[in-house]
Amino acid sequence: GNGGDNTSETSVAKVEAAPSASGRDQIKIVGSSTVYPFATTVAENFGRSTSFKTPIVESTGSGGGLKLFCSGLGDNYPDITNASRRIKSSEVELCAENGINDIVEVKVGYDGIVVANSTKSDRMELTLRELYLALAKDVPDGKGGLKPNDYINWSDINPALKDTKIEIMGPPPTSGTRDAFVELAMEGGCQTFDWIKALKKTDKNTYKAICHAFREDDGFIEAGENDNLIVRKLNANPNALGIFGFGFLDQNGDSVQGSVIDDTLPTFENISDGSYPVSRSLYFYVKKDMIGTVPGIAEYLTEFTSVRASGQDGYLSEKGLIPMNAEEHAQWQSQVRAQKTLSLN
Amino acid sequence: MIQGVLIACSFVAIFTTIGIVASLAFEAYRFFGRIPLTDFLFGLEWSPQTAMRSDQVGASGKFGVLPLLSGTLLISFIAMCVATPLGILSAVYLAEFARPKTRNIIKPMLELLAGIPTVVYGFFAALVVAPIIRNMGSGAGFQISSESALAAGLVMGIMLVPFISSLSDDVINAVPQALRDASYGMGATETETITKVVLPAATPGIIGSLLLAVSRAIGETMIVVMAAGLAANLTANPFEAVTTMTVQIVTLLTGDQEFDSAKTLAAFAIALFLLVLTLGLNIVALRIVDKYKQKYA
Amino acid sequence: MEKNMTEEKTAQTDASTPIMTASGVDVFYGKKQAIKNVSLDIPENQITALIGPSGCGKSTFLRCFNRMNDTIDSCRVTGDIQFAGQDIYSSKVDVVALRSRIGMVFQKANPFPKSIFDNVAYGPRIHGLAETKDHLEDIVITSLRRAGLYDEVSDRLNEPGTSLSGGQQQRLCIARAIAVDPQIILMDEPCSALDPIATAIIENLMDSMKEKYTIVIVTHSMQQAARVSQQTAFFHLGELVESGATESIFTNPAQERTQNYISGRIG
Amino acid sequence: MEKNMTEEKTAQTDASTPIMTASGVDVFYGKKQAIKNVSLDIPENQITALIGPSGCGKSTFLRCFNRMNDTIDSCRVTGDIQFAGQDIYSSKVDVVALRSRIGMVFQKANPFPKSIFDNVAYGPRIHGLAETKDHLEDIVITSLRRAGLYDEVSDRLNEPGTSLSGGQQQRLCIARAIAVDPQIILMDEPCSALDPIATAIIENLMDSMKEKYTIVIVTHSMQQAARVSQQTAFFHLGELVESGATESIFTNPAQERTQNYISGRIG
Amino acid sequence: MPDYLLTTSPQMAKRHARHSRFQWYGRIAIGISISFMLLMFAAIFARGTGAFQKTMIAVDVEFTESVIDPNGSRAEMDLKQGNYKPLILSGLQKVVPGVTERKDRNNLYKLVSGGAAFDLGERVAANPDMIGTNQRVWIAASSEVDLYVKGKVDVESDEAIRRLKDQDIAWINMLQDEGRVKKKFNRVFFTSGDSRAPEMAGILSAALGSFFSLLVCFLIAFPLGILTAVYLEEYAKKNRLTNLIEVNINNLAAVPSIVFGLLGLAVFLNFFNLPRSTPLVGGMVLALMTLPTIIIASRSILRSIPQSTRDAAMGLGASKTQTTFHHVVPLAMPGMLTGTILGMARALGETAPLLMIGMVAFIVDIPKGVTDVATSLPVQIFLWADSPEKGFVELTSAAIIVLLVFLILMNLFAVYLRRRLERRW
Ligand SMILES: Nc1ncnc2c1ncn2[C@@H]1O[C@H](COP(=O)(O)OP(=O)(O)OP(=O)(O)O)[C@@H](O)[C@H]1O
Ligand SMILES: Nc1ncnc2c1ncn2[C@@H]1O[C@H](COP(=O)(O)OP(=O)(O)OP(=O)(O)O)[C@@H](O)[C@H]1O
Ligand SMILES: [Mg+2]
Ligand SMILES: [Mg+2]
Ligand SMILES: O=P([O-])([O-])[O-]
Repeated sequence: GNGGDNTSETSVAKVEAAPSASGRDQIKIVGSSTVYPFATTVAENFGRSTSFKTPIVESTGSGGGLKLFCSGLGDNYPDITNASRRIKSSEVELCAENGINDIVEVKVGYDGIVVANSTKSDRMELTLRELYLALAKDVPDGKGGLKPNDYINWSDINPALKDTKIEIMGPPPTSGTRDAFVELAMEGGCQTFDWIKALKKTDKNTYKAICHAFREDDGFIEAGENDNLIVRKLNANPNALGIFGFGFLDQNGDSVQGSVIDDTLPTFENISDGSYPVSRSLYFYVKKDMIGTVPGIAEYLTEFTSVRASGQDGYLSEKGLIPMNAEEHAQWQSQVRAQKTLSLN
Repeated sequence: MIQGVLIACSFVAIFTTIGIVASLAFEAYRFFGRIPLTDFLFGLEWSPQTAMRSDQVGASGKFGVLPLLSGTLLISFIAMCVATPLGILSAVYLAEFARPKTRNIIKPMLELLAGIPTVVYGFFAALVVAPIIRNMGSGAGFQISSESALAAGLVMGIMLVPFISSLSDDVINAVPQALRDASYGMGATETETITKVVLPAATPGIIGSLLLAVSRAIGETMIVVMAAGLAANLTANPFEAVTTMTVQIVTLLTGDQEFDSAKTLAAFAIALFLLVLTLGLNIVALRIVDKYKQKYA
Repeated sequence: MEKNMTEEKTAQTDASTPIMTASGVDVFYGKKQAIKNVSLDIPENQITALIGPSGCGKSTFLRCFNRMNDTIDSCRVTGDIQFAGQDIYSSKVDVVALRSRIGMVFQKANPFPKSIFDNVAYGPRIHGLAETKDHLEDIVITSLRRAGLYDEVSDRLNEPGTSLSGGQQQRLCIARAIAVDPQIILMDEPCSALDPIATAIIENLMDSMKEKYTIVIVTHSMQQAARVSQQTAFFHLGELVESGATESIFTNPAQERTQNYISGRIG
Repeated sequence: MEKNMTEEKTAQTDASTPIMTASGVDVFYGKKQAIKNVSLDIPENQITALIGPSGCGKSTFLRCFNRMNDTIDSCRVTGDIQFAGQDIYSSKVDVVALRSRIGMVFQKANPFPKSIFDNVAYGPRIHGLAETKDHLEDIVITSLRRAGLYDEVSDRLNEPGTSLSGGQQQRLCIARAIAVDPQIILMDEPCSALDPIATAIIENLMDSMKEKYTIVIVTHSMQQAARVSQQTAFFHLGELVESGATESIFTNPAQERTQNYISGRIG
Repeated sequence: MPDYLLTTSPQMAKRHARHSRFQWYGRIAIGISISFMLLMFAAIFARGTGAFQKTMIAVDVEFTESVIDPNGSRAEMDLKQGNYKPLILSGLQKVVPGVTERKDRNNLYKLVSGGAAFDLGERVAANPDMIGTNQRVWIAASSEVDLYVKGKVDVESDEAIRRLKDQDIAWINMLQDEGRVKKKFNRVFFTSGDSRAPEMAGILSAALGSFFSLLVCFLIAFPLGILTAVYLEEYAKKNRLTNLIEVNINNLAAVPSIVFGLLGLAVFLNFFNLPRSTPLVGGMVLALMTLPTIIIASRSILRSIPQSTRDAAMGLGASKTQTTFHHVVPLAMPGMLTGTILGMARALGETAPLLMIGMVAFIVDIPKGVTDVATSLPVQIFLWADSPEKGFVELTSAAIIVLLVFLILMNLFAVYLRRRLERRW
C-alpha cells in the first residue's frame, strides 16, 4: 500500500526497507492529471513496442503525486511522478528526508491553462482581473479595503458580461494546475490593483492571502483530480466554466471552447509563443535509484524524450501537448540520457 | 473439531464488522483530533480542500457534514418518492392480481432490474436522463442544473423498485390467507380486501422494507458519483446540483491518498457517519419486520 | 337441543323447502377431482352437517356454496348450484353480492387486526348497509348480541379483535358474518380449535341462530354433528355416500361405508 | 390379529419381562412441561400403543426412548429410562449406539433422496456392520424382505427411494430401521399419511415383526391401537392417564377420562 | 332472482370499477419500471452495438527494409519498434494525391489509428518475410473516422468545432470511393486492454480482472458462507453469541458497499500491506461483501430441508456431523450454490469498493494472476464513461452489454440450478 505507511513522522524510519531485491517489474507512475494523458500515451506505446510491462499510471494531481513520490524509496512507492509545475523546494526537502536524494527532472513540454465552457453557449471574453474577481475569496471593496466576494452573476463584475451565475469548476490544492493558475492568473488579476501589488513587497503573507484564496461558496467548485470529469460536467452544464490544461481542450474541441483571456485565445500558437498569459511547463520526476531496479525505467525515459514522442511533430502533440522547440528538446534529451540529477538553485 | 472449524467460519462475520468499525473509527478518531466533532456534525459548509504545503493557500477547510447529509437525503427522498408507489403497487399487483403466467414473466424481469449494476444506472442517468430533464426544464422555463438531484434521484428510485417490491411481496404474502378468506367470505372485492385488510395488516412489514430501501439509497454510490454534482449546496431544491456523502468519499479518496491530512481522514469520518446512519435504519427496520413476522408466525 | 325432522331413510330431508340445491357438482383442483357428482339440498332454517374422513372434500364442497373456491386459481367447479332460483355459477351472478347473502365462518378464528367494532363494521361498511353512524353502531351491537358476545365485550369495542380468547374470537367472526345480514352461514369446523367449554357455547349459539339463518357446518366430530344438526351428509373420497336426517344416519345408516365410518373402522 | 395378554385392570401388563422401563419421566420444552411424571414398562416382543388427543405428548414421550429429543435444543428430559439394565440418559451411554439398538419410523415416510439400496444400506455403512460388499447386499435384501417390500422393488434397487408410493416408502423406512438390527422399533403415527390398503399392509407387517422386535407405536386412531397392540397407554395433557392390556383399556377403562376419550367425548 | 345478486346492480358496478382502477395502478407501476428498463437497454444497445464493429482502411504498404530494419538484424524487438509511420503515410498519399505540406501530412496520418504502426510492427515481427514486399494491408482507422463512417458525426455542424474537418471528410470519401474503407468485427475490443485511443481499447484485461476477483471472492466466500450457515442452522445453540453473530450478519448485509472498500483500504492495503490495485484485494473485499448474502441464502435453504431427513438419519444412529454432511448439506448444495452465484453476480457488478482500493488505474496489460494489477469490468465502464472522447461512449455501452450478458448468464445458471432443486422435492 502506498497510503498508510506515509503516516507522517514514522515514515522516516521506514526508509531502510528501501530498494531491496525488487519484486516489482512494472513501473509505477503517479501525479498530474494534466500530464496523465501524455504519460498514459507514452506508457501504452512503450508497452506495445518493448518487452517491458506497460507502466501503471494513476492520476493524483501534481502535489499529491509529489507527496507520494517523496514518501519513500522502494517497491511500495511510485518511481515516477508527473507534475504540471516545477517541484518546490519544500518537496525536495521532503524527498531528502526520506532518502531520495537523486531525482532526475524531465521537462515534457508546455501547456496553457484554459478557462473553458461548453460550445453550447457563447465564448467568454475575460480579463485576468475579472477572473480574479470571480474567483477570489475576498475582493477589494473599492475603498481600499476588502469585502467577502459577493459577486453572484458575471454581470455583477462587469455589466458587459453575461447575466448568468458564476460557476467555475477547478482543481483542488493537490493539483499543479491549481498552483500554476494561482501564480499566473490569480496573482496576475490581483496585481492589477495597485495597493495589493504594493503589499507584495511589504507584507508578503497578506498579499498571498488576498491573491491566493479561492472563494468557498458554490461559485467555485473543487472537482477533484479528474479533468475528464470537468469536461463532462461542462457539457452537462452550459453555464459553468472549467479550469484545466490545454491538452484537454484540444482533445475536446468539439464540445468545449477556451475563453479569451486578456484578448488572447488559448491556441497552440499563442501558447507556444507565450502570448497567452496563463501558460506553464510540464515535467515529470524520476527516482534515479530505481533506474535499474525496476526494469524499463531508462527505456521509458528514452521513449518519452524521443523526437517521435515529445518532439515537434511527435505523437504527444496530437494529444494536445505543446512541444518544446527542437533545440530545447535536444538539450533536455541529452540531459536525461545522462541522468543528470536535479538541483534547485 | 468440525464444530470448531464451523465456529471459526462464523466468526469471520464478526471480525468483518469489527474490522469495519475499527478501521473507520481509527481514522475518524484521527480526523476528530483535528476537526472538532461539533464542527463536523453541525457545520453548514463543506470545503475540504485544504492547503497541501505551507507555501500554499487552500480552502479554509470547512468540514460540516450537513450539506452532504442534506444532499444525500434530498436524493434519497426523491428516489423514495419514485420507488415507494411503484414498488408497493407492483408488489400488490404481483402478489394479489397477477396470474401465475404473468407473474412468471414479470418477476424475473424485476429481478433483472435489481441485478443491473449501479454503474450502468449511473451511466444512463448521466447520459440520457439528466439531459432530458434539463431540456424539459428549459422547455418549461425552469433553470435545471443537469446535475440536479432530480436525475440521480429518479434513476435511483427505479433501481429501488425491485428491492421494495420483492420485500413488500414477501410481506404481503405473509399476511395469512385466513384474513383474506374472511374478507372474501364477507363479500369484499379483491381491492377492498387489499386496501382495507391486507395492506393495513402488512403495514409494519412494508414500513420495514421501505426503511431498508432508504438505507440502501443513502449508501448508494455509483449513481450519484456519475450523475450527481460536486457542489455542496445546502438546499431542498431538487433542480439544483447537490453532492452526497458517498460522492465525497470517492472524490476524496480516488487517486491521491495522503493519510495525514484532515481531507483524507474526512472520508473515513463521513463513512463512519454513513455507517451509523444505515445501520441504525437497518436495525430499526429489521426490528419492525421481525415483530411483524412474529405476529403472523 | 330440539330436533324437528321427519323420520325418513332416503337421501333428502324435506322438512322445509330447500334454500339451496346442488345437483351433479364436480370440483377439480387442476386435474385432480376432489368432488364427484354430488347432489344435495340444503333445507331452510336448519343445520346441515357435512361429515367424513379427512381429505374427503367436505371443505371443498362447502366452499362451493358461496363460490369461495373462486379464490383458488386451480379450482374448477361444474354442475348446478341453485340459490334463490338462480344458478350461482352463472356469469350474471355477482360473487361479491352472493357472498354477502351467504356468509362464512372458518376453522381458525380469523378476526382482522382491527378493533372489535371495526371487525363487525367491516361488512356493513363495504356493502354500504348503514346510512349513518348511529345506524352502523346499531348493526354492530345487534350482531354482537346475536353472536352472544356483546355482554362480554361491550366495554372494550375499541380493543383489537385479536386480543380476545379463542372462543370469543370465533364468536366475533360469527358476529362479523351476521352483520351483513346473510341468509345462509357456512361454517368450516368452527370449533375444532376450541376447548370443550367454548365449543358448547358455540353449539348453543348455532342452535338459536337457526331460527333466523340456515347453517351448513363441516365437522370432524361425529358427536358434534349428532348434537347440533338436523340433516347430515357423509362424504368419502369426494363422493356423497349418504345424506339424510341426522338421527337416522347415525342410528340406521343405509350404506355400509357410513356404518364403517361411524363405528370407527375407517378414517 | 392374535391378542395374547392378561386380563388385568392394573397399570402394568406383565405378559413378558419389560425390555424398557420409564419411571418418573418429565419432559420440558423450555419452561413448558410436555410430559408429567410418566412411568411405563415396555414389554418385550409386544406392540405397545400410545394414544391420546393431539398435543398430549405421545410423540414427545416416544422420542425419549431413543433420545431423539436431544436434537431439540429447548428440550430437557428428567427421570429414569432403563434399557438393558442401563439408564439411557446416563452420560456413559453413547447416543449413536443407543439409536442403532432402538430404531425409529416416522409419521411421514422420509426416505433419503438416494437409491432404494443406499437408503437401506446407510445404517449398516455408518455403523460398519458389513465387512464385504456381499454382506452389505445380504443385509439390505434381508431387511427389505422382512419389511415385505423386496418382491415389489427387487428389480429397481437403484431407483430413488422417493419414487415409491407412500406405503412402499413407509415400508422402505421400516426396512432401513431393521437393517441396523435394532431390538426396539419406535413408530410415530406410521400410517396416518397412508390410505387404508397401505395401512392394512403395514399393520400386518407389524404383527409379524413383533416375533423378532419390540414395537412401540403412537397412533391417533383408536381403531388402529385396538387392532394391532397388546398394551395401550392413554395420555392426556402430558399425563399418563392409564395403561394396560389393550382389550381391557378399550372395553373396561379404569378412568373416566379414558372412557370419555374412547367414546369421543373429548379430543 | 333477486336483482341484488346480479352483476348489473349499480352499487356493485361502482365497487367493481374501483377494483379495476386499482388493478390498473398496479399494471401501470410495473409498466413504468419495466419500460424504464427496456428504455435503458434500448439506449445502451443503440449506442453500444456499433462498437462491435470497427472501421478499417486498406493501405498499400511498401515494406522497405531500410526503414523497418536498417541493420538487417531481423530481431523481433527491432521489427516491432521499426518506424512504420512513413510507410503507412506514403501508402495513404498514393490514394490521396497532392498532400505534401507537413501539416496536411500529419492530418492525413491522423485518419488511421495511432496504434496502427505498432500493429504493423507486430505483423511484421510475426512474419518477417513481408519485408521487401508490397502489400495491401487493412489497418484500423482512427476513432474519429470510425465515428464518421458509422454516421455518428454531424457533418452539418460548424467545422470549427468538429474534430473531423471538411478536408478529412473529403479524404475519407476518396478512400471510400476506392473501396478502401470497410467495417469489420472489432476483435481488438475483446482481445486487448485499455487504451487512450478508443479504437485500440478493449475489455479483456478488465474482464480478466473481474474474473480473478470473482475467483478469489468465490474461494473465500463460498466455503466460509456455507460453513457459517451450517453452523448457525445445524449446530449453534441459541445463545448470546449466536445471536450476536446473527445480528451481525443481518446488519453486514445492509452496510453500503463503499464502506467495504474503505475497510479494504484501511485494513488490507494499509495494515496488511497487500498489493494495491490487485484482484487479490478486490476479491477479498468482494468476498466480505457477498458473505452475508451467501449466509442468509444458505440458511434459508437449510431451513427448507425437511426435518424428517435429519430425523431419519439421527434415528438410524448417525452422528450430528454425519447427518449434516451426508444428508443435509448435499441436499442443500444446489440451493446454496444458487445463492452464491446470485451473490457473485452482484459482486461482478460492484464498482464503488474497487475504486477505494485503487483498481481504477490506467491498465493496459492483461493480468495473468490475482496479484497482477487490474481493473474490473464495471470499473472500466466507469472510467470510460468519464472519458470525454466521443468514441468511448460507444465502448462504454458495449462494455455494459458484455457485463449484462455475463450477469444474465449467471442469473440463468442460478435459475437453472433452482429449477433442478425444485424438481427434486
Ligand atoms: N388448494 C388445493 N389445491 C389442490 N388440492 C386441494 C386443495 N385443497 C384441497 N385439495 C385436495 O382436495 C381434497 C379434498 O380436500 P378438502 O380440504 O375439501 O378435504 P376435507 O374433507 O375438508 O378435509 P379436512 O377434514 O382435512 O379439512 C383433498 O385431497 C385435498 O388434498
Ligand atoms: N419442539 C417443540 N418445542 C416446544 N414445544 C413442543 C415441541 N414439540 C412439541 N411441543 C409441545 O409439546 C406438547 C406435546 O407435543 P407432542 O408432539 O408430543 O404431542 P402429540 O401427542 O404427539 O400430538 P400429535 O398427535 O399432534 O402428534 C404439545 O403441547 C406441543 O405443542
Ligand atoms: Mg377441511
Ligand atoms: Mg405427534
Ligand atoms: O493534475 P494537475 O496537473 O493539475 O496537477
